[in-house]
Amino acid sequence: MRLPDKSCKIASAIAKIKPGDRVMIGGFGVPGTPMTLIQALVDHGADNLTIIKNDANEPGMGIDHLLQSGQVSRLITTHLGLNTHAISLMNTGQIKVEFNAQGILAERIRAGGAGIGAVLSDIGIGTELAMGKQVVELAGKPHLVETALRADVALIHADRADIFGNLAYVATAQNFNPLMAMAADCVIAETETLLPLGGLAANAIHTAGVFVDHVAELAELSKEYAVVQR
Amino acid sequence: MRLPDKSCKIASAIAKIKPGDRVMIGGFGVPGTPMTLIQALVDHGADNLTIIKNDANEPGMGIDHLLQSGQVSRLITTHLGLNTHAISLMNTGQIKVEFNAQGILAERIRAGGAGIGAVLSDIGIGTELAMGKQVVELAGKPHLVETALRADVALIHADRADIFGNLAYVATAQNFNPLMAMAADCVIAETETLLPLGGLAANAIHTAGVFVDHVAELAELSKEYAVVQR
Amino acid sequence: MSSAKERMIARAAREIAPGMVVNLGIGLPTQVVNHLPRDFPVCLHTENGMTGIGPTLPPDQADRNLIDAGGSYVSTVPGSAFFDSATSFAMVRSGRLDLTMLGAFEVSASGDLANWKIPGKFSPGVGGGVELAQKARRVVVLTTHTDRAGNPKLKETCSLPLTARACVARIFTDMAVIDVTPRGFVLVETLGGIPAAEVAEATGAPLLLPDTDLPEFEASHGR
Amino acid sequence: MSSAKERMIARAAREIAPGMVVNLGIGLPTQVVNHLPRDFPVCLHTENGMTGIGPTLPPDQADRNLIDAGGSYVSTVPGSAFFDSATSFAMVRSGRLDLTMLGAFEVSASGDLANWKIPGKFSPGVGGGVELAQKARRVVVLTTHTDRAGNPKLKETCSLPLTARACVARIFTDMAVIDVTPRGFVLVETLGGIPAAEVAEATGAPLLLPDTDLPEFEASHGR
Repeated sequence: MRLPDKSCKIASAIAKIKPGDRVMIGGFGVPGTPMTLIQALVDHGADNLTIIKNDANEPGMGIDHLLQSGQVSRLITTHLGLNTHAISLMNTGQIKVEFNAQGILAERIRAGGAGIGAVLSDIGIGTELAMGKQVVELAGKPHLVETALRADVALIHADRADIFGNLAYVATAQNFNPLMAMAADCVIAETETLLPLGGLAANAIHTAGVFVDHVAELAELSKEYAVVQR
Repeated sequence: MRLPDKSCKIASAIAKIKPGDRVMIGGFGVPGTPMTLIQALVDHGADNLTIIKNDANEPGMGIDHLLQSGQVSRLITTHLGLNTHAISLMNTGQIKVEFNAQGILAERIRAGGAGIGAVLSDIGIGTELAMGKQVVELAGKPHLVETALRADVALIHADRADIFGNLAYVATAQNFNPLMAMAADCVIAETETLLPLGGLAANAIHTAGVFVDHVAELAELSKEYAVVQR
Repeated sequence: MSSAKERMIARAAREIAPGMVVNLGIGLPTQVVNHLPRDFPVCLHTENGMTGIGPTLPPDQADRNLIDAGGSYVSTVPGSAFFDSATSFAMVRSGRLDLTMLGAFEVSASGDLANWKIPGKFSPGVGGGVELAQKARRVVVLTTHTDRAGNPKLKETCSLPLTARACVARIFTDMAVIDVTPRGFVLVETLGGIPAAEVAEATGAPLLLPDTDLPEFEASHGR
Repeated sequence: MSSAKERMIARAAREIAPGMVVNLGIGLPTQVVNHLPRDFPVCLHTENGMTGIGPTLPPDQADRNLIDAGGSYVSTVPGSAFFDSATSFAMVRSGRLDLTMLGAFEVSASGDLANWKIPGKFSPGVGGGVELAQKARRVVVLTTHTDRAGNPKLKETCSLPLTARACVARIFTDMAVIDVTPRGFVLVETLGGIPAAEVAEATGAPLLLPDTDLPEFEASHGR
């Protein structure tokens, strides 16, 4: 037995994204944001997208390119604080924004990846985050039904990968990537280094290749990956 | 800032277990079963315990010692197939056994560790596993409420650890250990090697030390850890 | 092992297509791996937390920390990955298993599977079987056609507690290959010259015949 | 920064006991770390996936992949660990955070916290604040006593959308340390000679005085 080769060209993987798709994108700030896959999605042009991402990066960076190009109709996120442009699009009604508590967004995505229908949580009870959500009593206490989130496509940034799609992340570039890499019908990973089978130690893999459909090595790291000068 | 030292003696950590406690014990078969902590719990003698463990090991090994000593009144598990002694105790009513689907047991423990009240799942719908469980409709489909499991104490086996309690596992000795290490009020880990702070690479830690209360290095590996001769 | 069982296992191996992620249940299914070509592109999953299972090893070569869900000592292949039990079943429930091969006590004509409990006789617990049966994209069963007393294991309805409902797509036995269809059991192939009528006789529910001639098993991996 | 704010931050640092796991919210709370002794035994958590935060670094020494939840470039200490966002909030919700220090727009006399939204003006999203406020074992707030217009931020009830109900245990301001108790706000300490009456005047709800003499802030970490 040998494991299949899932290495690919970025453009051909991104070409699978259709208008109206739900697209999960990893990253928390710059670390872990797949800048190159995002640029390829801008080039591809599919629009009316629902983007699921922790934050909206900063103006002129990361998913702000998709907001600038008008490809996004809906954003499921936790915080837009560093992107005034995204806040402006939200306030003028040009995109719909759904805010989630950060850990609940993580759990909803993980539930999608784990084939679980929903999680029951008391987070946000008594605040406007609870509005419109189904409530279930558990041991006499109200819990919110936080439904699983899945996507058509997930865009992932890894530090190292092998050609089967086993992935490893570094430092705080991990964040939402391992969760989203479980939760989409088509998972596309960019990696700073692509290794042959056996190049990653079996005990130090963060995302098992079984979850990953396509993996592409980055030819270079654009300046968007660099330390942000403020 | 420096991280606190949680290294301890096994007997003093195990002494915190009280009669009637719920105790999670890692392991799937031999790999990952904390044989030495189990022996210390036999020596300690606390009884009327509820044990939460994937399986009951084999006669004369692992948690079978706790069954032999009469310290267990209830077992929450997935499969007893290799332990005829455990099956006999169940059939004669000397212990109560609650069977869970294996992945649902994993999710219930993870939910306990994640501070989630329950997960909604369709696993077991239409079978006797669904009997007695609360049902919630989700998008028109029935789901079972699988409530979170937590324990008073979790007994964990790691391959390597540092003195803050960061843990790393090897091979299939991982199994339920990382989940249980999140889901108890007091988490006690035995480790084959105990390292100083910085001895584990920050990117290759399976269980963050924040979840772990006590960590003890094994002086030796008893024969129960060895390859089983069948 | 009888040669009929060996041929059944060899035939089942042909169910595995290149590139699949496959879980082989405890017992007969585990042996399917011995019939795959050495360089065949496939990823084997075991529910205790591993993808990329390599060949089983004798005790003197075994790693004490490396077993499959049945307790056999196994090995790695280049690209193997280890993970916890929650992640392992996340793969199963979220549809990342293309195929699972399971054993059976009974299979019904509507694809219900009973393979974990015989009340009063055998009740070791359900393990990972429910999730494999309910969530793998394709579920096939390997079983003797009848039990030791000669009673059919393929039945109109199951009498034993179910593992999962309407999950089985195909059954490999020591007599035949049988599909579960909306019309019930359909005979696909017979084993080494056994007449279709004899297979039907050993089956506890109506067995439909296909419109075309019945092929016989091929024992070799035909690729 | 005003010396009153510096003293508030230094005083808040004394809230951290040896061995604690602590999350310091964005803004003023982050600066508390500068007032801890170099060898102090504490584990700092950041919700984007790290325990064991070390000192912040200037851009020329920064690792592009290593930030805290506020976007500052930070460093590791021996024993740091990285993990995903689900694990990070598992720590928070399951009670492994001994203490969190948060900023505030408003705190009510029953401990309600509003710190994420000013309708029509400021609505960047709630981030990780809800879970920190609701689930850390102890929640303390660092805030100026009044807003820029001089209006009290400590009020009978909050008028802004809540982050979490009945969560705040103690408030550090540039005027005083105030506890939230079943009887409402209780003055614990005042800052550098400010009379209790002046603190009460700047507070939008009744401020109870303790039975004992009021101590003043000590700015140094008194251990």
